[in-house]
Amino acid sequence: MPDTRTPSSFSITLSVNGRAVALDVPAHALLLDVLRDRLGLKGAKRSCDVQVCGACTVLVAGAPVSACTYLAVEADGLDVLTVEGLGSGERLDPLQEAFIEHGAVQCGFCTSGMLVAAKALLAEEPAPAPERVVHHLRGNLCRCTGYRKVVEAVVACGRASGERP
Amino acid sequence: MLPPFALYRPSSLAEVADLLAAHRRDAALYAGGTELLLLLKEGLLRVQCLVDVKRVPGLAEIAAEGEVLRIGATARHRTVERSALVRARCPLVADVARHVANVRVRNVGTVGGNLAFADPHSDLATLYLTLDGMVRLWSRAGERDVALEEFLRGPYETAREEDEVLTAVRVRPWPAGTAGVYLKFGLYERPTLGVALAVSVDARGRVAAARLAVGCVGPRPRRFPAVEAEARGQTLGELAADAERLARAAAEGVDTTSDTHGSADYKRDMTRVFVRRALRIVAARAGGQEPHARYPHTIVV
Amino acid sequence: MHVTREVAVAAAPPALWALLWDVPRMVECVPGCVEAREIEAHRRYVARMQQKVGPISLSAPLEVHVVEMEPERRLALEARGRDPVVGAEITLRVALGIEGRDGASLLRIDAEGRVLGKLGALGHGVIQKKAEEAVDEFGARLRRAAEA
Amino acid sequence: MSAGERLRVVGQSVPRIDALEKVTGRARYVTDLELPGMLYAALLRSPWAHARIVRIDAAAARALPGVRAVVTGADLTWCDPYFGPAFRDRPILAIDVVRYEGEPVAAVVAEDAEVAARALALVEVEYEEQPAVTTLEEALAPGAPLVHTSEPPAGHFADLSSLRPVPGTNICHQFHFERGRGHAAFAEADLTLEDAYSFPRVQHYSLEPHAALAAWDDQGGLTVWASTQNPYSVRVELSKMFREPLSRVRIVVPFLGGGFGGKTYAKLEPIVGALARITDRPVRLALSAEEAFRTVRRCDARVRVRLGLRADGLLLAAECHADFDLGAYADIGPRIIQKGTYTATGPYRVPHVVLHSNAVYTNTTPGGAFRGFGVPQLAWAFESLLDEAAARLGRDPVDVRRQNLLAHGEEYVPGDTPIDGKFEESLNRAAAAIGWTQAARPGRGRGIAMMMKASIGPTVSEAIVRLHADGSVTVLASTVEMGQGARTVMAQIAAEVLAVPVARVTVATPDTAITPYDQTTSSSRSTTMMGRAVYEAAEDVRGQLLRVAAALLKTPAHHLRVEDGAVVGRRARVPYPALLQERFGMGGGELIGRGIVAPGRSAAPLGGSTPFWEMAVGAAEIQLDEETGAITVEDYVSVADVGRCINPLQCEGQDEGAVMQGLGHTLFEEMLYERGQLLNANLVDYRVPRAEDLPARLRCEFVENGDGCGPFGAKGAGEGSLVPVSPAVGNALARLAGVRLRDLPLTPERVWRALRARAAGQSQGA
Repeated sequence: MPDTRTPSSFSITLSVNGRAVALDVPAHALLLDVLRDRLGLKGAKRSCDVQVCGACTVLVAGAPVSACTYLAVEADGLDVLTVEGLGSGERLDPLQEAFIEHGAVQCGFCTSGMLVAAKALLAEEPAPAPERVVHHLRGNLCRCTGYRKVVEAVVACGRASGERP
Repeated sequence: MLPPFALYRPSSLAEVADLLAAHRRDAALYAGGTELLLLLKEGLLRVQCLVDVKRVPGLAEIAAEGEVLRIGATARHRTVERSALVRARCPLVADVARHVANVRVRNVGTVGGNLAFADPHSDLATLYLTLDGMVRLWSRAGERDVALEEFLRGPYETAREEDEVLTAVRVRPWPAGTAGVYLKFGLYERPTLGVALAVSVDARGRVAAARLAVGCVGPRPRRFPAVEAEARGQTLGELAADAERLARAAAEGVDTTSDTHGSADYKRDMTRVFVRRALRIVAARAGGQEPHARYPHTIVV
Repeated sequence: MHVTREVAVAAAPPALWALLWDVPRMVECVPGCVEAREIEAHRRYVARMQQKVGPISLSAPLEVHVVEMEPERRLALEARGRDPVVGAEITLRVALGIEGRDGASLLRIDAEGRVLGKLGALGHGVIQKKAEEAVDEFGARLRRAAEA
Repeated sequence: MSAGERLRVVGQSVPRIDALEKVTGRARYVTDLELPGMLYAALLRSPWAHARIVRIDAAAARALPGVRAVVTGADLTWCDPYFGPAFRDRPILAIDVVRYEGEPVAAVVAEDAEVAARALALVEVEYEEQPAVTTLEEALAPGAPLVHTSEPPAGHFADLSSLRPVPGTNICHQFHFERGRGHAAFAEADLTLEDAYSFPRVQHYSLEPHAALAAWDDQGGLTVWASTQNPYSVRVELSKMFREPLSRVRIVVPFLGGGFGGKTYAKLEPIVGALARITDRPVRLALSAEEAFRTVRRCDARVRVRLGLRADGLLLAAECHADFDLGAYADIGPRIIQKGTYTATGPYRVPHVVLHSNAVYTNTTPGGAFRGFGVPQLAWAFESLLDEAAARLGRDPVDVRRQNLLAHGEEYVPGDTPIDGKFEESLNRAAAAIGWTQAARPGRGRGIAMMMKASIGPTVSEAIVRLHADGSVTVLASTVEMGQGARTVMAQIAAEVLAVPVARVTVATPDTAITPYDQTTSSSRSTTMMGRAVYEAAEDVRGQLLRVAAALLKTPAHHLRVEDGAVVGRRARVPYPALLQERFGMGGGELIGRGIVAPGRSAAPLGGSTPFWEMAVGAAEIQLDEETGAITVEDYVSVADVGRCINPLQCEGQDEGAVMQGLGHTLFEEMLYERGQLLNANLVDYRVPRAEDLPARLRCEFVENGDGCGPFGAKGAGEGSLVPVSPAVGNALARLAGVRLRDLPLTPERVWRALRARAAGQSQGA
């Protein structure tokens, strides 16, 4: 709930990767800086800073947003998913495994955003065709892979999840 | 990062008006923020506070008012894309929403923000012109409806006064039996050119009404009444055959600007090319066929 | 940006020339100029310019230097300034040529300028359009002032 | 290791050893690092392309709470503030004069990034504009204003010791090379043709903008965590600037978020080193993407080529004159103009050659290394004109290329490495794969192009391999992991030689205090040169193991071999831990192997022979919308002669990425300047290739004849596939629509203008 003091700082509660976090944040705080500098979640990265490259993609209430241009206060009371919430060493998300298997990771700076964006797509369309993946990833830039293996990994992961009950 | 500001979250239009009156130029209206936050980040705009209109009830609603479809100013592009009502009344509005910027901007950006920012490259402004878009502006002094063509004055300039809030846009769905198309051509984040065309056919198979708008090439999108008039009365076959001539007429009348997206004369010739293509596609669609037109770096909706 | 225009003015060169040096009336003619003051006659002036490019308002103090002066025939000035809020450096070079034509004058305007910094880069296309409108407006206001 | 033995790990697409960290978001880049007491720096940049600094007033900025220092060029007298690998011409902060729009003029250091940004706006700088030159034409015009008025001191590279600036001009270096009878040979040519081409200013746009974090310790030692591709070159620069011995300057390089050459040689390390010294606290500077556009770019170029052929299609003579625009500071530009022009004639035999190139200063963002290193600029011109020559002779462009290819083992230039690839195999495979001999579908056009590039010589790579008491292995190598998969390749090489699983091999983070000397991670050299050093270091350890086992088993070492973490004889198997126990008489201890690869100087024109020739072929099938001029690549085949893929999936990733990066400068990318001001330094107006630009069919294939000087016959493959993209697409357009464009990128509007000019020409019966 917004703080009654001057409306330039707010007490917010975020559920980040399933963990409730209560924070006081200034109104102008960007979600990317709160995640990285306050919560130590360094997976999302700042690159283009103008909502084009997707390296800062996180999910808020299941929807991909550009954390670099999204006020932290807007996520109050909502679920935030970052790449750190996808899976870890012991139990990886099928997308993470598919990215490794298909060679869809090179420098890794765009990978967090790609994975989180693909996660949202598969939640909406379990087995997307390549054109659908390409359309969805229009806002995720990569300079290393040339995209082919990224699209293949997402399509393969979608098809595989289709087979799983 | 952003320069500091206060954030007000009024829950009524009256509260919004008070805040605008109190802070005047030091306040900026804020909904999705996809354009506003960039201006603040780049240091091009300095404000003391943002007035968040997302908690004003009803501003995000999409509802039918008789024949007209009202889209609330804070409706997000993603909501318009998925709205069954929009798909039922104006299917092209739903489909074009799917091609605005990228999925993240569509999840956050709003229809009202897009129109109020008046970027000459806006897809919505061009399309809504063919749906007789009417923008509703609210202020303490009352409400007024402004035709979209008058509302959009020039690059980033609209008829909105400092104390007014854009609360909704009303579009008039095309009559039954209307075929439409939106073509978007360009390499960059923002299109070099956008063409919206709707053609309604009467019982005798002749064009009853044509609505043609071209955007992105000049300071603001515009309709082409002269070309629309010439299309009226033609059969679909005649329309397809006459497409080049009509497109040439549109190109002669268009006001184009040179910028990093292309030179003025290139945009003029592209107006000719894509108006003709739009006419041919719509003529086919009105005849029940889908021409499967595919052109490099062009989105055909 | 770079704009050139020609304006026919129903006033003889001497009258037009005198108008050009009449600071208060020139403030009226130059779109976006909100104030101007003479520092050193025919040589140095200071002015303040305000322009709105969409939601962005530019406001900058300008130092104006007269770089060329041929009474009743030619005047060229350079102006420089900076808007610290928007972080824009502004430079202008305006050359005015007067040609007497049977009792009236033909005024040639050659305006060249740059807006450096973020606004100049991001607003590149818009600034050129605005400059053209401003020069046209300047010509119109000057003609009205000269013929009044 | 005899080459005949079946390879266990090399040649397999083992998963990247850094993949897990990267898919879980745990991988750390410089911009993610924090140190206790760390301050944040921000740079104030000049809006002018060329201006004298009259006055800087930082009082208000210094007074802002939280600001620890505001530094300008005048505050750097305590160190040598100039750096640069060829010329030490680049100041940490502008001193008296700014030479390009965006050049750093002042630095603010504050407790947090917000205060630093706010303080920047309070620094007042008065400039006096100077005449600027922002194009090659302006910079080379007689009497043009000079970007540098005095000649700066030479940098620290042996092969660049003979820098030849032209006094009184903006030319800071020239390269000239002739073979055979030069100009005279053109007299015997049956066909002579000539044309001029231009290559645009493009930016690397690594997803990670440059970043650096510096901290001085109490003993006067400096550590810099930097996003650099050559920590050892940066160490030399900082040692000279801060007058510290090399042993007290430490460069640590975590993962890079992409480099592509843009992170070679010193960039931010000098400024953060200086700021950390002034504030006596750790200082981190992370650039924005817009600032990266004002830090480095590819050197644009205009290239005039003249070809002389015999009627039967044989290449007789070639003349190339290239002017490279290095921007305001030379960086490694002087070596680029040499390397790019040296192989201007590509993989073809041309008996008579005259090559000349100039490195030219202009008042724009400094140019630097970018994948291809000058070769894309020359290949665009040469491969386009070669297609024109084939057309004039009425010959198939593939045949004309095949007929002129250098043969395996043939001498390219006296003193340099003979040709180490069977180039015809690559050409034939690419032509077959694109269906060259079958007609293309209507509206589709095909084009082909080749490239050849020398790598760096003289060159040095050193590695250490440590075999631990439990039989696991650590590789110490300074090769930087910037996405190309170098760590995985080094792990595979060590694992293969020592017969241990890749999972038991770790590759240390490059750290000049720990990992031994390596010249650079660039020029496609790491798999080959560092790979050989790791191979030799692992061989060293293997030899020690065999000697210990031979003594233990009283059998000659050559009767023994290593297998599954043990030394194996006819009747015995001794696991490594047991051998170490034997060697050290206790549970601890480790075997240390050393590998040094340094082919050194040679008579080759560039000072050292290329260790290998990088060669690739590109074949493109495009669709053209004749009305809009818009091109899409529908089918693309890249074939690279790589000797051996250590990791095939990673090689494919390199080439798919290279092709798409090449598509960038072919169809979309160009930094737009207007009278010295950069207009599109942001991703909204600078178009980087997206997923939707992926050709419907993209195939990257490899010729593996094991004929490279690298481990297991490998050669370098990091840059080749990028180069042929623009000439292949340009040739496809020419053959499809009869228009020869000479300036990249082939934007729709440029193609549209050429098509209209052609139509106008035809209508006048030209």
